[in-house]
Amino acid sequence: MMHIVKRSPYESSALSNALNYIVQGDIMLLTEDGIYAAKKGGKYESLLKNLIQKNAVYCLLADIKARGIQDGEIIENVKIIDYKGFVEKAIEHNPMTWA
Amino acid sequence: MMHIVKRSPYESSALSNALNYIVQGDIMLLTEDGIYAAKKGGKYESLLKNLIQKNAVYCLLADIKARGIQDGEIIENVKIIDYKGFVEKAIEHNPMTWA
Amino acid sequence: MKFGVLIKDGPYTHQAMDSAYNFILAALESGHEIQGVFFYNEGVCNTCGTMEPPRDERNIKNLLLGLNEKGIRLIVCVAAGKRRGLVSQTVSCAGEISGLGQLLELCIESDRMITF
Amino acid sequence: MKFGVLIKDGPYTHQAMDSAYNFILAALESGHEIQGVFFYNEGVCNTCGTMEPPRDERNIKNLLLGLNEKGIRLIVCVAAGKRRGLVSQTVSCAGEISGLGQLLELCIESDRMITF
Amino acid sequence: MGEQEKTSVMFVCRTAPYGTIFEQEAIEAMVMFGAYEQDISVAFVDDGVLALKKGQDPSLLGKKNFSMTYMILKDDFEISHIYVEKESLVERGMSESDLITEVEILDRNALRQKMNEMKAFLPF
Amino acid sequence: MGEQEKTSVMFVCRTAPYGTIFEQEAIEAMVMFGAYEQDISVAFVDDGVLALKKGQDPSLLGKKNFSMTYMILKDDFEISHIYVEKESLVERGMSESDLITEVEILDRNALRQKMNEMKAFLPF
Repeated sequence: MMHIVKRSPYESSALSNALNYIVQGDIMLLTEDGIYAAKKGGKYESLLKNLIQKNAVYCLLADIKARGIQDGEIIENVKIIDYKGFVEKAIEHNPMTWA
Repeated sequence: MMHIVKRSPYESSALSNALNYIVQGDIMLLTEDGIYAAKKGGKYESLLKNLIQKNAVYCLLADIKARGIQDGEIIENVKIIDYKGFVEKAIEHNPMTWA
Repeated sequence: MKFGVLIKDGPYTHQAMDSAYNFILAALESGHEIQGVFFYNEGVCNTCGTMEPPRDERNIKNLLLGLNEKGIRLIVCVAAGKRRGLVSQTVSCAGEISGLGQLLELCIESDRMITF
Repeated sequence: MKFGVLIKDGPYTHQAMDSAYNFILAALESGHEIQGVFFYNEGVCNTCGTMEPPRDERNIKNLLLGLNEKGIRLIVCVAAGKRRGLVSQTVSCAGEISGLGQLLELCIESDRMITF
Repeated sequence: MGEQEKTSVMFVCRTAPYGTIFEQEAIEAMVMFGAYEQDISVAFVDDGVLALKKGQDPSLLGKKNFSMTYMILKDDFEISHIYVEKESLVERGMSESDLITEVEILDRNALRQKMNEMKAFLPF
Repeated sequence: MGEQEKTSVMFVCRTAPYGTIFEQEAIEAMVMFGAYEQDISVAFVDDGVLALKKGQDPSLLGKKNFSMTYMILKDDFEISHIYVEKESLVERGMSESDLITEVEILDRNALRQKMNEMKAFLPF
């Protein structure tokens, strides 16, 4: 499964709800306001770092650029992809949107 | 001030954001999905009990009835009011909606 | 006491319009005035004139017509409305299209502003 | 690969329609098919034919017309639409009003369903 | 559908009732899907479990009580499974006896396993 | 307005930019309010502080960069005060140098004090 999180982790429980359902082999896509979870120095940094030990985490380029987040501000090993990458991941993994 | 919380505390940060701004003399109104914060046995019970030590907390009758919550399931000392009570409280205290 | 009301969410999807409606009725019953209701953000969609909800459900268009008949001004933000297709030919006859300045005037003229 | 797309949020207020649009363009560019786009909940409001956003902003009505010109079916749920005033006289010519069964058919006929 | 394989679709119901319309419009979809003889499951997780609470009475809000329809989903509309996530119930101080209809209560791991069998998710 | 007392209104900006339109439509209101010679404050708290981040470029989303307007709010549109809550910045790993314009950074207690002076709140 691909777990899609598009709400800010500071505002919504979507990220923590998605984490309840992520298992080995699953991936997570952070998009829209969900990308703030992947920002260095933020409240969710250690949580994301733990997640990356077990699951691949992707972040949508258009969304981080829109919000003024530079590539260097994204937590290491979170992979930055464009919409074509998003499409590829949605083929490889069945998507479920946690909002 | 009257701090109005209308989103579920399980889903939204509205309750915890409102708590950052409540001071002595302020009141809190739980309405719409915000009423779940006042349910006995739920995750927010001890948080609400602490809050009630210092601030009056109100819960809208129409919203608890809609959701099948009985009066007895509401945490002690949370006051249940109707829309007329809501209007009165909005006169006594300047309302701010935290969504 | 004069209340000003701001509505930010759309009809049916969120409870905001229903909560505001019940608040307004209670305020009127208690002898207070509603200086005006301003519809902003997705709230403008509450004033759509072509709603046809199922018959066994509340009809938000009719609820707003009822408020308007009581003399309450229902002000639809022109800019937020145009974005979402709420323009003179689609807004319910209860709604009055106007500018954002009306929101500030509501803040000035009301004793209390409340947001739903 | 055939994608089915479900859109639940309204235009401009949330990013859902924009994200879906960019996803759809990327899928087409990569040689995939879009079996259909189903508009439900507040998502039906994306198909409003009377939108007039500011000139310096994207026009979601035109974006949907563009998708429709590429042959993509844009299906507006009749029940969710009627509630919110999206009916035959207000839906953009890009949108096709139909029933909820079409959402299930989209699940059946698509290789992948994705919700925005 | 005869010999054709059925399509497995799971509604993932995650929101509280009445504050938003999502659970009501989800159930309207479930009812329509019943006629198509596919394999439709409904999973209540997170705030979605609150939609199943007994004793709902939204008349003071001027709203319709749609929760009665949950009781006839399986028999009248051929929904294959109604799953409820145990952890979400516990977190909200609820138990099986609070629920308006009979359901299959599963823990997260078990529900996650069911998800592997699904072709499509419809989150509400 | 001459001798009349000014009305104090505070925009309380609490949402991130681009995922929703709230901050953009809030700024459209701020700009219109400037002409009325009242006492308008803007407070950024919670995710609202993210709207002030430097370097926004929503062109890949096909959206307009509305953040530039924050820079001219005080001078061109006579907004009295732009407050930013310190704790919300810290929680998001941000500091004053991340912000697109000069603001008054206050802690929660100080910002709460300012709220006592307001006649009306407009939350976005």
